[in-house]
Amino acid sequence: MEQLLVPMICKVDKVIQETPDIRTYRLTFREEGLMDQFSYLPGQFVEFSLLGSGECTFCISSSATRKGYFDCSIKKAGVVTADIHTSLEEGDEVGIRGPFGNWFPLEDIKGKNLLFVGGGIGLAPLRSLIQYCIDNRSDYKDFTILYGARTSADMCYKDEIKEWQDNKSLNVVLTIDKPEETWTTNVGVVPKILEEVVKPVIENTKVITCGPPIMIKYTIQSLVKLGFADKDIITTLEMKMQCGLGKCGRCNIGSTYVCKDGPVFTNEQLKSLPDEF
Amino acid sequence: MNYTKQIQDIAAKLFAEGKIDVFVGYRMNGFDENQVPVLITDPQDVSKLVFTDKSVFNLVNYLKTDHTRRKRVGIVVKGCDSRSLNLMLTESQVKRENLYVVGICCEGVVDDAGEKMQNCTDCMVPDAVVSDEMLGTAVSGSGTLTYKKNADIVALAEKPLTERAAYFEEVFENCIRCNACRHSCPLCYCAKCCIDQETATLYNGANTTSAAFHALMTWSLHLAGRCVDCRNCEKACPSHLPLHLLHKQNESVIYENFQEHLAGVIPEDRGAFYKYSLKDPDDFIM
Amino acid sequence: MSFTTFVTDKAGLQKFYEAVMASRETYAPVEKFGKFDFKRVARLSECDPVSPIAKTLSIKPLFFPRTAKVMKYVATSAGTDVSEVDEDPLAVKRVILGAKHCDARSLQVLDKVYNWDYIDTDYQKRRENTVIISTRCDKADTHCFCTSLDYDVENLDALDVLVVNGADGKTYLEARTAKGEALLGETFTSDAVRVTKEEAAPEMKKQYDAFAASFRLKMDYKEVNAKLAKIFDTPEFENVSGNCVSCNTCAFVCPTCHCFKISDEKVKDTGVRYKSYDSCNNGYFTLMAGGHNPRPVKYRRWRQRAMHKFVYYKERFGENLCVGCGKCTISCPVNISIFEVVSQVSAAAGNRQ
Amino acid sequence: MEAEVKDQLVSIEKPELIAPPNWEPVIMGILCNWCSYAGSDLTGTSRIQYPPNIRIIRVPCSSRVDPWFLIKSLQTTADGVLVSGCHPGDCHYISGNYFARRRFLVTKKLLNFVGFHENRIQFSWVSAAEGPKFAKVVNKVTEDIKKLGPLHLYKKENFEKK
Repeated sequence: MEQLLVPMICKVDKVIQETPDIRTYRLTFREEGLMDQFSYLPGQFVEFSLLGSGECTFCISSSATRKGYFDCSIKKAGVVTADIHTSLEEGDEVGIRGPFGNWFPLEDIKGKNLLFVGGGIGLAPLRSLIQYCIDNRSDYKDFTILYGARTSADMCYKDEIKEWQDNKSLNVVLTIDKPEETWTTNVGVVPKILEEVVKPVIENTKVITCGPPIMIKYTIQSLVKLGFADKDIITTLEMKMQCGLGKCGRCNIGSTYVCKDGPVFTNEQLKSLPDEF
Repeated sequence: MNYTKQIQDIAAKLFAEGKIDVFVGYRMNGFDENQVPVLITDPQDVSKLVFTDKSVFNLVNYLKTDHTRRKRVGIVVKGCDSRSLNLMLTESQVKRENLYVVGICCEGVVDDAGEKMQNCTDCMVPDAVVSDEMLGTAVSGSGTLTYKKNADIVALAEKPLTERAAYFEEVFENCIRCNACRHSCPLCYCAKCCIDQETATLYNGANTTSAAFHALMTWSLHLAGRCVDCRNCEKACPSHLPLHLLHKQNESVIYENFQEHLAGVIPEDRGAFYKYSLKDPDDFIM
Repeated sequence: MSFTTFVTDKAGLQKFYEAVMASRETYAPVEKFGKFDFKRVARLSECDPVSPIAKTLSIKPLFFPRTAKVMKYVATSAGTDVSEVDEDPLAVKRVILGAKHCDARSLQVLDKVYNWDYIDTDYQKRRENTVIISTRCDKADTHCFCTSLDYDVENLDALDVLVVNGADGKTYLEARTAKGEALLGETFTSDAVRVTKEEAAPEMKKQYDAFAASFRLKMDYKEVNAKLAKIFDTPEFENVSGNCVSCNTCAFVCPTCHCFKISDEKVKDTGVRYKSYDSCNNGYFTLMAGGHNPRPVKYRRWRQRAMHKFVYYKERFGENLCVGCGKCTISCPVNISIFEVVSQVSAAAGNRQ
Repeated sequence: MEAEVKDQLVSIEKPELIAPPNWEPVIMGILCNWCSYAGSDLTGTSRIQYPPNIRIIRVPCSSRVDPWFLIKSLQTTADGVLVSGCHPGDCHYISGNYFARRRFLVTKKLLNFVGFHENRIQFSWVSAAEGPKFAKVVNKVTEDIKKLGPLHLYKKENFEKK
């Protein structure tokens, strides 16, 4: 297995400072030809190693439909991510293993209305799917994105959100937790806006949600209250992982390996797991 | 040495008076004569408590766990345990008013093979130094304590440097870095140990000889002047490493050079490294 | 395919061991500080093939080393060079002497996790190249309960050669696999009676029955599996974990625990990535960078350990992740017995319903 | 020649311990800001030569030196360590070096106990006015460690079990 744990070297093409503590790294493989072989689906993750510091798990925040690169959005939270923020710049090299894990049920959501509910850095895995769906727009019906952040400065992908807002076929709703002078639209936590502003159609709709654990908890509660079926609520779980191969045992929840059977779960599946996430 | 009856009575009385929430003692493990520490919260379980010369483990360790934090605790301490309790009190890890301490005048405990443990034959403070209630008659007698230097230390110190280095290389090589020594030590209460830092420039958990050296040396130096020689670490070590050597070495240096008393013997005393004397040896410094 | 059984005496066995050591790379229990660990040996006098089970560490590190180098890298001005490490010293042809029955059994359990989905080729290679000579114990130790976790003792083929001290004073060497057969055929020098498995079976059975009768601990693991599966939320876990000091040593000595961590170490521009043991009893095991920890308190980690051993692994791979060797109980500084705890919890669960 | 070198090696005897030609020791010098660092400054400004083997780190006070620093430096690049502070009684923080003195003795004895030669861990008191003394100290430490040869015990860069 040791060779499965050896990463491939990637080059940082571009660093985008999304918010004060979130950066997006645009990566390509150093070796030519590998980028074309690197195929992944929205929702999968990679093991990202800053050589000399350590390895972390990040979801891929871009879609394979956009060729030639892939993105990882990284929030400064722990030891390695802090190192990444301070030392990793354009042109530097990182190690990548992956892609690992399962993906959003792309077949199931075809022909459905889609509602994306994201909070904070939780937009990263959703962005992968949003890009994928925008690139295959004709496969899907109504398309709503609800995104909340603590403050307007904490919103990531600001330029891209602007593009989405300009796109007439998308309905984008933004919210922040506390009122700000320059903020003209919604203020309030995501579940509240979901119930009061978005008022989603229940029939034929799939909800994809991701965010901090506490946000997911309350969002799922209000979605259930609104009448969504458990199988229509799709989320991605955050769990400590190290190998990504279903061996190291860190991501065990019951007999499930989040790195193999997840990280994308429907609420129905989540209910059958022991309450340890 | 058998204080089973007395401890059961004390625990029952404390529960009846509502003075404690949990009582930390020993019980039989149910199939041989070895004992298991037990945290009793239900007064009906008091009859499980025992205390004999098989009551080896230092219970002060449990004062740092979730099960006793912010609770009123009754605890049984032997001589060495009471010294570590004293240090825990001095270092503000537990509050004295939350504790009811049953001190034992300890005649020495025995290991798995039934022989008296080495630290007990060398014991200098057999009677509990902090207690609300003492059981048994004082073993140490009156008068000043005489320092008994550990025989293993003396034997090793006489060996030439190369032999000592080879011996310790073997010790560190056989360490499997489970960190059980640290976790079972009553005085290692840091929320995150400095050797667990996730920095690649240091060591990061790999089981190499140099990492074991790093971890054990750092650990023993953090316990220098604090180690009470309860041998919890040695009992926990799955490779049976002679960890006491490091601690006893530090203890003997401190005792012989600074004329300090043993760690934790005097209440409110923070140990040798928290004070100094103008007469400390200076000849090793240029 | 049927294999041969060699019948010999003590001296013949010694000679066989010596012949093995002379011709193969051999690992055997070596005593250090009163504890036996499997190390490379050259002479029979250095090791003890019948080391007491209570004092012997498991053979797991020979297949899943305590620390394995994953890769080495050097940062140069031209870029980063990643190189895989030199040849695996454990993947050469070798023989393990003095493994216990439970050790061999643990490999069978571990095979399941290493061979699902991504296949651990290093582990496989080590398994393939190793011939395990295992001595069946004559008597159970205080904490053993391997016979309770029922498996096919007569046909356990994770070991290659089984050594049994028959009740009739003879020593039986039974080949269990082609590898074992080959080793026996090549290196057995002294005179020995060669019989078939069936012919030796009565003596072997007699020894096994005497061995099985010496067990103090007996458990109905099916009942435990079923009961534990239903009681995730029982407060009993909180009670039984009270006296655990979270020292993690149980996981490090366990022959079946396979959790690991990946960590980097570097000096200047050169770094090494290691894969080394970790324990789910460790408070940081599931702690995430943001500060969220799914198992923040001791009893939850304890529950994970017990449930993983007796419920989750069984659900996923069809085996208990426990072989009943009692090593965790022996190593535990406070003598917590997993047998006792699991029985206690499932009994309490039974009472509750 | 080889045997001669070997005789001087008092740490664990292994063939690779024999110093390669032109080998120069690396000495970690941890100096207190108020006395020894100023003293080393004075050595420089008074143009007194001392061996360039020492790599100096400035700390606020000799009691800032955690024994851990010594272990870490011996395990990485250093072949020896020199810690230097103010003379007893001259500490800028009144009593820091008295506390440090106790720690140093215990650390030195412990490292010696597990197999490091006592000359690998050295201490000195050097005041801001003692430029020549600093040069003398560094000279002595360098000489001592040159005699001992490179340190191979528990080095991190081996990255091996041994």
